[in-house]
Amino acid sequence: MPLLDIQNISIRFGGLTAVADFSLTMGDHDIYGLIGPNGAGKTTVFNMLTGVYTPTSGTMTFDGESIVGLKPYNITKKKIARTFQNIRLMKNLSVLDNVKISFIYQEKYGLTSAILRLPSFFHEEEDVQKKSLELLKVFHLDDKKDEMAANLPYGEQRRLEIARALATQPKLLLLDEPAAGMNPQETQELTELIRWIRKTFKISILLIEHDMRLVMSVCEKIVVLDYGKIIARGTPDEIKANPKVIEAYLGEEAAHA
Amino acid sequence: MKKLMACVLSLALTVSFSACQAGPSGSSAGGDTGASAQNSAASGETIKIGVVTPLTGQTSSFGQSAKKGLELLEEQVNSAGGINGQKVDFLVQDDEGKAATAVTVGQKLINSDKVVAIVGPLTSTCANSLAPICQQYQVPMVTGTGTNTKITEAGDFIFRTCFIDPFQGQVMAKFASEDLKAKTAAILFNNGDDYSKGLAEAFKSNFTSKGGRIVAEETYNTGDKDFNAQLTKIAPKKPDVMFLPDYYSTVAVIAKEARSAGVKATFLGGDGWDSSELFSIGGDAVNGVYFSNHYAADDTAKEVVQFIKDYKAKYSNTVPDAMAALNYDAGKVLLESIKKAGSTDANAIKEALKSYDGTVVSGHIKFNEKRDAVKAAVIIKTVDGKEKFFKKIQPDA
Amino acid sequence: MSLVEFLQQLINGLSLGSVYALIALGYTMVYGIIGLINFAHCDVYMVGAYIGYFVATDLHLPFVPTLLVAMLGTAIAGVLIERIAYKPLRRSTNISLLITAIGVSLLLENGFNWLFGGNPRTYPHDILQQSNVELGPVHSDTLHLIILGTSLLLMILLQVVIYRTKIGKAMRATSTDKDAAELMGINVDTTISATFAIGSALAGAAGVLVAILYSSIDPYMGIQPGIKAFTAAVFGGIGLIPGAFVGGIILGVIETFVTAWYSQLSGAIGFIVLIIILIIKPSGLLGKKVSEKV
Amino acid sequence: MSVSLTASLKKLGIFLAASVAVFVVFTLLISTGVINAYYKRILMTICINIILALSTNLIINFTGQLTLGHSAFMAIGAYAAAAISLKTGLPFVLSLIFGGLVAGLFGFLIGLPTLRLKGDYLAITTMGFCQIIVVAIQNIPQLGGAQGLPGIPGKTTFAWVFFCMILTILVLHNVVSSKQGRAMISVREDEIAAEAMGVNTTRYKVMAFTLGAFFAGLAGGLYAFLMMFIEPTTFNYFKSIDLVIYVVLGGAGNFAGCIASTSILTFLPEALRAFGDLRLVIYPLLLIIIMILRVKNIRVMRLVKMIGRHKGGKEGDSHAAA
Repeated sequence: MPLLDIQNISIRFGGLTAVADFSLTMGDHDIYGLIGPNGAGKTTVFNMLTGVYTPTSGTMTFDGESIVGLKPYNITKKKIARTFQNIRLMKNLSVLDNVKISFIYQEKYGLTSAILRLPSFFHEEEDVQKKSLELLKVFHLDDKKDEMAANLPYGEQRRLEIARALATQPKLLLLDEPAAGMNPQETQELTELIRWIRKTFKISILLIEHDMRLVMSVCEKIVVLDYGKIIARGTPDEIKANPKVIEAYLGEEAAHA
Repeated sequence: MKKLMACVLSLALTVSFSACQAGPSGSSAGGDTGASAQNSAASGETIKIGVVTPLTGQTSSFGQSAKKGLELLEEQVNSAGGINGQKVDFLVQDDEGKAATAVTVGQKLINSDKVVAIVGPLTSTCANSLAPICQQYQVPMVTGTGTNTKITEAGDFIFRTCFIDPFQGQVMAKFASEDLKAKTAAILFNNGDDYSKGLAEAFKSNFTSKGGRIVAEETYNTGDKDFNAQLTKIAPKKPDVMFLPDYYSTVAVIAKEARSAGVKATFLGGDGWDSSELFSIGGDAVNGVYFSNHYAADDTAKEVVQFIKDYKAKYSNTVPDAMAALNYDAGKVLLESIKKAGSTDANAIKEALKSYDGTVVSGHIKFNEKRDAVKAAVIIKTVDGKEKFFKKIQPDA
Repeated sequence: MSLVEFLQQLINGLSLGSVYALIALGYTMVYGIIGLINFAHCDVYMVGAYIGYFVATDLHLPFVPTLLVAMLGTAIAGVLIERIAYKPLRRSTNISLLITAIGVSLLLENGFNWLFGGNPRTYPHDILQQSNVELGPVHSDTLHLIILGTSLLLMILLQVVIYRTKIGKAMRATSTDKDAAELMGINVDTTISATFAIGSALAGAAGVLVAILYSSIDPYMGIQPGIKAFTAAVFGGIGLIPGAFVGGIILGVIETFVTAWYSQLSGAIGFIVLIIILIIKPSGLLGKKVSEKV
Repeated sequence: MSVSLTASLKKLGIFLAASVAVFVVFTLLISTGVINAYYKRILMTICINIILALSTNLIINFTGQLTLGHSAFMAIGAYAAAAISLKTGLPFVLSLIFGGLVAGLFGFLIGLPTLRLKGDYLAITTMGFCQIIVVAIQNIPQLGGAQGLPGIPGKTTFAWVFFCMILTILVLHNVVSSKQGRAMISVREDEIAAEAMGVNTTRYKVMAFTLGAFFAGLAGGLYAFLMMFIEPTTFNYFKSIDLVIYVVLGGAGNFAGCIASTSILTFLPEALRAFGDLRLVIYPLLLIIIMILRVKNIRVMRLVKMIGRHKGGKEGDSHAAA
């Protein structure tokens, strides 16, 4: 049984069909890439997958259960996590608190325990504190745990966003242009990081990215979207050789690659 | 940890800051009062009387009149040598027309300024809220305009020199059915105002018990200026009379709109109608109206004539309105009782008030066992832009 | 309810609604451009009525000059308020601006109460001759028709200003993105001042017209119509000029009919309707759903 | 932030000891007459306003939902507590709790549909709700209608308001420093991101609203038994606006600031009373000036922070490279 099975999802906004008949199947520990020119509908696919939009038609099953029509927070509970194209950290909160947000749904104690400070409160809070710090350590952010997220440099904000997404304990991680705005060295580090995340956390990753070097080097399979439709899918080498892709999107960049 | 400590600290600091203010602002409280107290002879002791009335906010116009009435009284009494050889000092405080503020300033007067008695509060709401406090501290309180029945129920230190809401409603209902021979009536009142609602309820029950029929009962809310929806509904029911228990600035607008909506009924009202501005706002629509009042400005009784003369002299020819007269009366009843008691002891004043029997601007006043004034009402008819005395109605024994 | 009564109530509703619409236009315009609930708008309306009062009683000017002087006066007042109180806070949170606007509102109300006393003043309503207009079995009067006409005219005029003129283009640009507008060479300060000037002039005109209609003024006269007009603006979709007009008219009509049916509700009905509408359509009647870009 | 049991207990102990100390000092000052009944009443009003402000603070500053109708819950609490005490003779403390619970229930019922509205739309809706409650009470003769409800026993004492305030501080402090509080803050910061991290934002918005309503109801009950007479217009949206002013001046999500600003702003009108009618002109003038200065001050702070960040950023970069 595949981890993620998307069959023919479409979405229309008014008269405009933003994404049509999108299908994708992912297994455990896959890293797939989703590429395409600006406005092709890549982020819209993410938004449907995470419940921000509900597809007009089509089915999406994750881990054997349908996730169509679920609220975003319920999809997170089903173990799909995401980052955002335009970083959406809690800017006025500390780095540590940003990660702790992701544990809220996993903590079981109720309002009464919180108000009366029952033992369960202390146990779970301690646990969350520990887990959050561990995660930050992995991402080399532990020495900045008390800094305000807004004050982090750009590359670290991206890293923190990934750490925060991982804290929700996903089986599938959706990364929306994680390399945007990074310099080549940072992108290189990111490439390593993505591979390392898959290995360490044993999860699948779906990646939207414009940086072809990154996509080609980490993704096992690539899906190409243009005007809301899939125009090609295959391994990086197949995609590189696909004339349709080159025509629609890669064109000159492929020449450079 | 730090946060919680900061909470405690900031609380302690701000509160002690407020406590430190106690001294100076407590002693400078007389700032509001008229200059008359100072320029009269400096005899040692003064009798401090608190006045609680709205000087700001949406009822401030009534409070300003009340203040003028009482300042006139203060001047008159002090130039005549004061009470029991002591000067009188009215300490006027603004209650903003709000219940909570009335209590706060009331306590300031009672606890910080140590007044011997309080005149006011002006509105029923404020009087209702301050009454239990005055009772608690055993400070006599005389309201000249708080017409809500429940005010004096707070205890035996609470007095009222005006009539209560039900009385005016009853007077007008009786007048409508007996004098005007009205069979049907419409009522349009302010649902959010205690005074308006109180009068309307009393009118309704009395009018129906006299065999009349209420054909329409409509309401509006404070601040409304457009009554066409209600009036359009009332007009086809052709009531003989329409009872409008509210203040002049509102009823004048209602009267105008009612006439253009085709309401032909005779308008009836309460003491809130009494104002010289009534005609300038309402124009022709407010002629031929009957309303109950405490006194008539064209009354020839010597108290009325004298009061109007003095008031005009002091305030550049302004004609006093009911608020000025009623609060003047409340102050006067209180001062005469203090004089009679011969001391400023609260219990002595209370007893003197209980047995008060005298004539003031708004007529003869005696308190009943509920400490409400028993006095006659007058019916005023408006003719050609003027208020004319029409009839006096004695209270039922 | 007979047909005649129904028609008369409809006319009553339209009349009341046109008053709301007239005040709501200025509210919504300021909101549309700078996103501020200008709580002081209804007090600028009061200031306009007072200016009109003094001009008409002390200078004995006729109606049109009175109206123009009041509009000029409130335009200046509006610009001053913006420059002194709002401008320093332009880049801070909405809620800080809201508090400041409330401060300005209280300042104007209490300031006028302190300066001119709380007594209602009779408005010189004879500067505009009013007469009843019979339309078959139903009736209205000239003043209501003038107010309805004025608000309709002003709505169209505002649309023209905002969509057909240079300053309108600057306003729209400022409303979309202040910084970008600045970079494109638009003088944001001037544009916002112009917005306040126009919005406040509208309030001034409304103040004079409504004061003539209801014959008296006092320092707190703006509170209730202000709330109603604001409700109307939100009802129609705040920030949209036609929304203010449509919202005002519909609110007036609904209020009138509900009041005629059960007047006990009159104080709350506007809000009840508003809440129902917003729950069904969270951005108001004419408002478009704006979904945040994710 | 420490989450251990012992540290937490120690903290609680110190806070309670400090509170009791403050209480003892004030009780002494009151009993010796240094604080007379007038100042005592202002003190009690301050405590009640602090409860109201902190509950508003939870909704506005922590959860980021602008409400202009919080006084409606105060009204509901006041009337519920007073009415049940008058009708059934329920003991004072139970009446207070009853008032809070009824208000909380209303908070829940109102919050559920309205909290999906945002910003100004939520503001006007809550304001409308407040007006509806006031008009509703005016139309219920059993509650005294527009004429008000007199004859409420004066059972609220300084000890009651003080310890109810301490209780409110403790409970709300515990809430905001728990996962529930973090969830509320995440709603304020970025609703979409919060949902993506598994936070059921509606649930926490309604929770904040309900809790806030409960404490406002509690404050309402205390107010009713202090005033002995209540009437509906006391609780109109002007009161709600006062509360918003308290919490905005208190600073974002800040307990101490909120308490300080509430105390000062409650006392300010009394201090200004010597100015007569002019005080109502001075008050808004001060408000505007404070708002402007506050922004200026924040800008200065931001500049300082920016310089600090510049330094910190450099260190961070070098570390990341290492």
